[in-house]
Amino acid sequence: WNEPVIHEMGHPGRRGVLFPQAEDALQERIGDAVELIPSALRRKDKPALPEMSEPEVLYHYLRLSQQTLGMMGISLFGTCTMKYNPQINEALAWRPELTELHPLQHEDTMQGALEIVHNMDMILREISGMDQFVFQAGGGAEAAFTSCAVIRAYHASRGELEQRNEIITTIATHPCNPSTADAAGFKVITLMLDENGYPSLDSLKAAVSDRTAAIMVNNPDDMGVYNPEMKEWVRIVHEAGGLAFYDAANLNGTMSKLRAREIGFDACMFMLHKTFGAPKSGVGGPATGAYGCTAALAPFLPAPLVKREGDRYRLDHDRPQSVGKIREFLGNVQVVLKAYAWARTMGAEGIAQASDISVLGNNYMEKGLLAIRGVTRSHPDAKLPRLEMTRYSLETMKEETGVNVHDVSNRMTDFGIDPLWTSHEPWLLPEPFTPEAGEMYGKEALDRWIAVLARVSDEAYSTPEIVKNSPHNQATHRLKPGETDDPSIRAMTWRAFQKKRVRTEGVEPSRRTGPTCRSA
Amino acid sequence: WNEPVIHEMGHPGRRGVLFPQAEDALQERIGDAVELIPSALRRKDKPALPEMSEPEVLYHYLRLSQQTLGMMGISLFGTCTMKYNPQINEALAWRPELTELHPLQHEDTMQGALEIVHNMDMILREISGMDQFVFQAGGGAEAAFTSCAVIRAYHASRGELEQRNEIITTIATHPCNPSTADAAGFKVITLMLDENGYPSLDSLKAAVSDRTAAIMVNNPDDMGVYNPEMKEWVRIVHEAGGLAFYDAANLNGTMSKLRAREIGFDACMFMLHKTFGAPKSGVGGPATGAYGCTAALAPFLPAPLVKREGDRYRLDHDRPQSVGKIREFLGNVQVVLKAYAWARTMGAEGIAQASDISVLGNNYMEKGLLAIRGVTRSHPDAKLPRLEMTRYSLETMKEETGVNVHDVSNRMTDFGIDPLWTSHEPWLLPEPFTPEAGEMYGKEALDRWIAVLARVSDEAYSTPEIVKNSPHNQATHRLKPGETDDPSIRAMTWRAFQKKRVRTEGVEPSRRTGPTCRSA
Amino acid sequence: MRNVSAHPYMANSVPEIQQAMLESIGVDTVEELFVQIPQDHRLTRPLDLPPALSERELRRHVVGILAKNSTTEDNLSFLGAGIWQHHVPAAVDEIVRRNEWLTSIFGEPSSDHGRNQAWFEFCSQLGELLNLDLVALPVRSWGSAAGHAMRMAARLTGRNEVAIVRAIDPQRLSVIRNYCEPPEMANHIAIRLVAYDPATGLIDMDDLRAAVTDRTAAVYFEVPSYLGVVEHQAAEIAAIARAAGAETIVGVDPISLGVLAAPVDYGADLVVGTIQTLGVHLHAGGGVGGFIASRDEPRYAEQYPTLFISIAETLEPGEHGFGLGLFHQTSYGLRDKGNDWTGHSVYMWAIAATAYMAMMGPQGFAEVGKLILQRAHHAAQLLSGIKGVRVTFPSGFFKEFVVNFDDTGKSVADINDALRARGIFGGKDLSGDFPELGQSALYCVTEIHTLSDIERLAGALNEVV
Amino acid sequence: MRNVSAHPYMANSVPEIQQAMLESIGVDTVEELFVQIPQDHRLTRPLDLPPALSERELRRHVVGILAKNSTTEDNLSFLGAGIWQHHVPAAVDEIVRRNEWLTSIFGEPSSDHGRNQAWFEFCSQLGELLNLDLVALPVRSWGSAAGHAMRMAARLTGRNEVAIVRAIDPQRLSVIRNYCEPPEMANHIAIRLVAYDPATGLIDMDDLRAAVTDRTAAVYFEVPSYLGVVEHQAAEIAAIARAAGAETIVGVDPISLGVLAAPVDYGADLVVGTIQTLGVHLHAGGGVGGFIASRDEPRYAEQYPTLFISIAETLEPGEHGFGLGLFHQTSYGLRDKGNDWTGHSVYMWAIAATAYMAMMGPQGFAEVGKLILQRAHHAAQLLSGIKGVRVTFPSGFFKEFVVNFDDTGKSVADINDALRARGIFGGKDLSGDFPELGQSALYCVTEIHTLSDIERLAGALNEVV
Repeated sequence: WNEPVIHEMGHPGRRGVLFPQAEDALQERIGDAVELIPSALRRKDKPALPEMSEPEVLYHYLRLSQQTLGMMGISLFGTCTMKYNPQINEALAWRPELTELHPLQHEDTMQGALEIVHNMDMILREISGMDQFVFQAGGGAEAAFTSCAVIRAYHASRGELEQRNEIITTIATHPCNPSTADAAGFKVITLMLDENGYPSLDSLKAAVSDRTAAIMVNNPDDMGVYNPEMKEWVRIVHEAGGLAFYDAANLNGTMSKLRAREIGFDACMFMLHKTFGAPKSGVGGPATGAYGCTAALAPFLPAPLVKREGDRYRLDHDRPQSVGKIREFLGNVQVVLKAYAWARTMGAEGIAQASDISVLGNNYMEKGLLAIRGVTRSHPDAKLPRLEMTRYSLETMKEETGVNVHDVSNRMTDFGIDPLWTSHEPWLLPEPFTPEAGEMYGKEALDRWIAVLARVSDEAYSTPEIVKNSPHNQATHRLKPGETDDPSIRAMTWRAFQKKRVRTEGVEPSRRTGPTCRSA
Repeated sequence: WNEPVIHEMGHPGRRGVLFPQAEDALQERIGDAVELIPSALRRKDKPALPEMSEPEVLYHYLRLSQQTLGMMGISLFGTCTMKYNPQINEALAWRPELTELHPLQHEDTMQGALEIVHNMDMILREISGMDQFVFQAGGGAEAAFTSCAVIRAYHASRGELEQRNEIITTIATHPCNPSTADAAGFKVITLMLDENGYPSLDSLKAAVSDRTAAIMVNNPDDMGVYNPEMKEWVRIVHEAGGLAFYDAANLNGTMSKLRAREIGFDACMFMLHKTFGAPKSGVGGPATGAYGCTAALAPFLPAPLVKREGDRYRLDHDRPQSVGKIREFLGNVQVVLKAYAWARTMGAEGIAQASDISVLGNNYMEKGLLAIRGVTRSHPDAKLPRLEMTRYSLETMKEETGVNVHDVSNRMTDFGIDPLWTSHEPWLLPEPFTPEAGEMYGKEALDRWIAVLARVSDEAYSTPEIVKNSPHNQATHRLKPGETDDPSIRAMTWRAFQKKRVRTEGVEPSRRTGPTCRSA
Repeated sequence: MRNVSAHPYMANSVPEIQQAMLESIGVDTVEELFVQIPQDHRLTRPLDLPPALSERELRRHVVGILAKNSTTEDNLSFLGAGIWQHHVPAAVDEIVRRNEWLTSIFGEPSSDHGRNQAWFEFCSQLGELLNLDLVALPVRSWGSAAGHAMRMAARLTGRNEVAIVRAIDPQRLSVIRNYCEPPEMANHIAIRLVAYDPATGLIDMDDLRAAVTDRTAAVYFEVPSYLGVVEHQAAEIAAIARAAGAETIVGVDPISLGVLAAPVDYGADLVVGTIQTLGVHLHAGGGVGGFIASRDEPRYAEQYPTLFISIAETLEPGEHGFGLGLFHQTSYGLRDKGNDWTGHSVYMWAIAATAYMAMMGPQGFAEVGKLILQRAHHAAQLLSGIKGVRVTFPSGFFKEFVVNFDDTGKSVADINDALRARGIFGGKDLSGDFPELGQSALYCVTEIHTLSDIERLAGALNEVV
Repeated sequence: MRNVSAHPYMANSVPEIQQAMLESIGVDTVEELFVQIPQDHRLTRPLDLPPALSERELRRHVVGILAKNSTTEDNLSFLGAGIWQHHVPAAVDEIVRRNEWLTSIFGEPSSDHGRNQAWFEFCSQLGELLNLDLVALPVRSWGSAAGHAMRMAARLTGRNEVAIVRAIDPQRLSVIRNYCEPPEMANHIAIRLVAYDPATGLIDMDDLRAAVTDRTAAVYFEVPSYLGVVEHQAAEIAAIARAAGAETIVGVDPISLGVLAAPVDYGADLVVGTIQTLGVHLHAGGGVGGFIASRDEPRYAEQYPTLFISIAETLEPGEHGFGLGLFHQTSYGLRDKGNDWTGHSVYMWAIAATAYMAMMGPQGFAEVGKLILQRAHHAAQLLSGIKGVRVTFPSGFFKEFVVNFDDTGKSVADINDALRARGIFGGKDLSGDFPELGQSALYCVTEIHTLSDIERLAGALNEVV
């Protein structure tokens, strides 16, 4: 690594972007701009930003982009369903017809945007069986929060909210569910897994009561296990007066095979930025958590909703029972467009096939991975095939060689393999990892992933220091442990870093490869 | 390097792009498509193209793009005037209003494109003093060929073409001038340089005669030397009945300082893809050689010309003395647009300053470079400052260490310095190199370029094998000498390679960095 | 699209490949891999979706739909009110669209190095604008940032009330209300709205003093306010909050910070705001994004619900890298025991914003701030000169200002319809959300509006009122 | 724009930096560095150019101008005649626009590795379509390729005549004429045009036999021809040329080569054509590009005026790279003694074309060829049914066909005006260049034209003729 931090670059006086001077007539009438600011609020100091020309900034960030492995090699990040992000979708979403559209424009001037949103709503209704979708949430967690807000409004409308203050989830359900439930004011009850890889029906029954507001569950969960008793779960919760929310983050394993509605769920959530092919942008977004629910819950949805009336689309703001806003405006409409484009390119058959291929790929990989020394599978007694991912453990390897899962992950990047996903907290299994084959990569890529892990396993058993000291071919080496957390050292800004430490640099040849310069 | 050649990738049956099936009604009426082809012309075999999914193709080429150093580091390629290629210009040129415009559309539907061309014509007229520009040539060499065609037509119109069959140029003028003159049917007389770095007036006088059709010259030339007698040259040629063409490839050193018209030239050529900020694309284009001439020569220009009539623009095809077409259609209009955008962003003052900065930068570098052991300058006795570039030699270094200019160039790439430009043939100076500072890069970048050459010089004198075996940090090593020319080995296609050789590959960790992953 | 073709997005959609994989596993059909899912969970018919399109058909279909939009590029727009038109340099778009980070996921600091550095530079540059050392990766919107900040304040103070200015974007307030939980919940945070002075748009200080008590976790106000006004009582407000033991949370539009004081310099404890104005397009509203920042004190740092990126030494002497900081306290680390929640946000806009800030530099922010002030004030003056048109708070605003049409006898809706017919998008209609302002609209004028644009607006308004 | 500001494109446009550099050199002013240039060469006033624009102003200015275009995206176009509408996959645009190769220059094989490999893959894939082992980097247009190929043939044979089909694009013919030098020049290559059969559009074989003599360096024809016809006498033509000791040069549109035979398979020696149809947009004509290919024999290889990229072993065992081949024989290597000349070409379109060919694969080319045939023939049939409209060569064409309007009593110009008013761009008017065809237009129908597009054209023509 020798790309400087941007604060180290530039020269006083350089400019990256210019603005026209105010027209003379305007200057004359208005005079000095600073006088227009109340004196107490005028800025006295000059922000210590770099001063750079446009190409200096451009190439700095182009170089940094090259030092980001991403999908340049092979990326099988579990629970994130690495999909191809079609370039046509980007090209369409970046057209000025959308980028330059203001969300407060009159409906007449945004019929195109509203049509896209409506069309996507209709597609998701068919995929889920729900009656209405809303796209305000800027990601899956915000959709889970939307769900909590709707659950609150539903029970409040029945006068039961004070009483129904518990939400039940499972330990293998994505953390956004318990955390949004907690932030929304609910108590969270988390069910643990039994030897089948999912919580027992009895544990659910023990948790459900007249305090139950809802369950929030993944299925399949983040370990690839499908709970075959889910219909019964929903029945039990409904019987107790609670609602059932289905976090369909792991839809890839089931899409077109089953629908939330038929299982009995009242609401569900899709991640348009993973399942529907829009980019994840470094788990970063802009993303979209599409939240859908039954007609019974629809009055509580965030407003406005896009409604079709004949050939025209309008925004329905008049929703007196609505929870209001989860996020400003209509959501990330450009992400909705990308997801719509993906769904239209795949079609029903393509979507069904994607699910087949994902599950096939995962089970194909399982055979290869379990043949590698030091690799075991979660819930070894649950023999049924996992769906689109499987949770593995390197516990054996760790015990036998001292090499842990992060060592392996770092070493794999030397072969162009984007780091594997381990697990969400808590690590139910020691040294876990969870690849997800998805439908994008070819068999050769899956074979290479397996072959690289096999080779790293060989290295762990023969020359473990190669693995422990990895990576060897990346833009940087591993960070010193603890530095990003220790209050006396951690520095979340350059300002903080300057205060906490001093560093030196010299003219040296570029030391080593960026991570992105190698092949799959 | 381990990115496979694309023919080694893919799997039978994979598809990267699909086409809709012909509509049923159409199928019924038309039947089998193959029947529509005369049987003798039907293709029997299947072309051996790779079969790949869209992401496989995309990421293959994204990885290859990362293995291209270009301007990712520092590129000071002499005579090519590496300029910033503004991103706004690319964004504008790639709008559908231009990419989807067919050049044979009715004029009424392409007023925008014609206006851009006309506006650029007017700007170039002011910069050169010429009376009309045409943009048909797809690069500088084609503009030189345009010049030759116009010279032919001019003399033919006077009945003198058979007699005036000689074109005079200088050895330091870009090779496109003598080569197009030759291809156009002229005899080429090349003047050599004297100790001032340019040919003597006497040598010109000796060459000029009633056989002289024209002179074609750079000024400054490709060694950065300005010929101060050029006005006299033009006078002498005119007196003899010849024309004078000015190849303004090296305009950066003189733009806004002087104009072809005032020197007396009848015609000139600008490279919009270098001088005017449009990208060079690997000396590849699409590019534009803008050819401009006096009103006297204008009747002979390639047709059509864009003419303004009031607020409307039209294509003037009715030009009976025109040489016709040099290249189909109107030229690379998108490149004209980029150049226009550049000129409008720079303005007269910016253009003048760019020239100042280029010449200042070159002379600044000269001081640093001549201080490096083993570096000398061409025409050491010609003491006047060079303009925007200077020709140097590593002859001393070669003699003292055995390290040649290609060794140095390769080694410099290890530091993120794009290879230096040596010289066009013939190498008037041994082991030449010709950096051009341009106006884009900052002083730090020039300093780094000098520092890297200084370091490589140190290496040459201390550990020459490091330089001779370089590069050490690039995507590949140097090619075996002669392999790309030897008829029994060279292979310009994968087909030819398959026939001439066999190769093997295996699963190995990515060996080394791509060239683009290092900083300036 | 013919069924027999492999799909371009799925390399394994070739029957022979699938067959080879099935054989490797030792099963006959893919269906056998789905035995986990009981039959009575299954959908018994294929999905009924519109027919699949080839890329060409898709392009034409979507371009055809998008053509029904009429945008701020084709029209002259004065809409702001939560998302604003500013110049976005083309280089910013080029950078943010790079496939490398578009398709990245969380990896290791070594493999994500470039993206992590870019994110760190976002936080660092925003920190310079804010004069604050602790800046988190962005959250999804200004409203989201404000909501999280109030929850942080409640946790920090152990109190359950917040005082919020009345002159706030109703959408943002609605988001905040959802963060503050309904009254039925045990941890409900009560919202006390503080009135504004009808003459100036500034905070009614008496009402503020009445609102701030020992139950107050935080006072929240914005500079400039939703109605455009630069709150010059800021230091006094912060002092009142501090005296009551409450946190001061200030919301800002960072494009103003080349000319307006950084909130910490008038007493802010937590600062939130938008990042959309830093190089992000409108995207039909999809351009919004928010930030949270504070002093670099553990007391604050420990309450953030966000992700952080810290610079750190690597195991190689002299080398630095960038990694997630304080990850363990998030919901990723502690599930429901973490601070609120985290998840997909708008981190691509952090890339846009860091490129934007680097291109702007200190001088760019100073110039754009001045130009906005000049243009907005000129527009306000020009509109004031139109019969029946009044600028409600005619001084001390930044880029937005309230225009009242009561004396024209026309509604904002009617006026905006007439303007739209002339290719102009008038200001946001405030009459529904702020009935006390009558028939008023919030006009936004920025650096992109030229003198002739402003004159064109004035001319058109002259015709239509 | 204020004069005092540094310019964003020039890092050294800061006075302090320039001063430091001047001091380093030891001169006082930049002007002193220009002493080489005599005063009487100087322009004595500043350039008089339009005022400099900021990026925002520029964007608005240019977008405003471009808005005056009305394109094949907004309209339904049937124009071809040298540059054609085909589907360009978005991934191709993404690849070709990468800044890395956009801004590259010729370096070393090691530093240009990725771009050189991409270029090699272009040549290699085109070679597969052509069944030829020697493919050069592209030249600037089909006309340029044809002109160079004829000069190569003249050098190869030592002869100075070429026989060229009459049914050729007049623009391309004009380019060729410029390459063949005027009659006054010593090396003039005389052009003998060969008539076409007025009934079929195919070459008049009697006229061909009369034209080909022992002075003939080459016979040049195209498949499909300018008038759209697939020349099925191709093998016979090549045999006639071969018998006379002449080279056979065939021009092709490579998008047809999934269904049409490769020219070498019916006797071509040199093959030229366009690369625009391989993933390049129209760009108002700036999308054109050409290629030259042949068998891999030194006799041919030594005559190319182009650059080549050869795969080669590197000094590292087992490793391969890519470098320029036969560079020395170009004008870069030998100035006027080289083969014709080389220079900036359209190598970016080689990047587009290689990505396009890889995405297409053999099946893509087969399908697109069939779809084009079906759609074009359907269109021809439908138009033939309109009263007064006749398809001149109704069978054996690929994607273009001649439509005659003589019986309508209307001119092509009038018809096209009427169509344009309905949002349709009619075919290229042939009446000026091919008076023998009467009021005819060349219609182009490709895979992008749907059944309803074709029906819309027919409906509109029904109304206007």
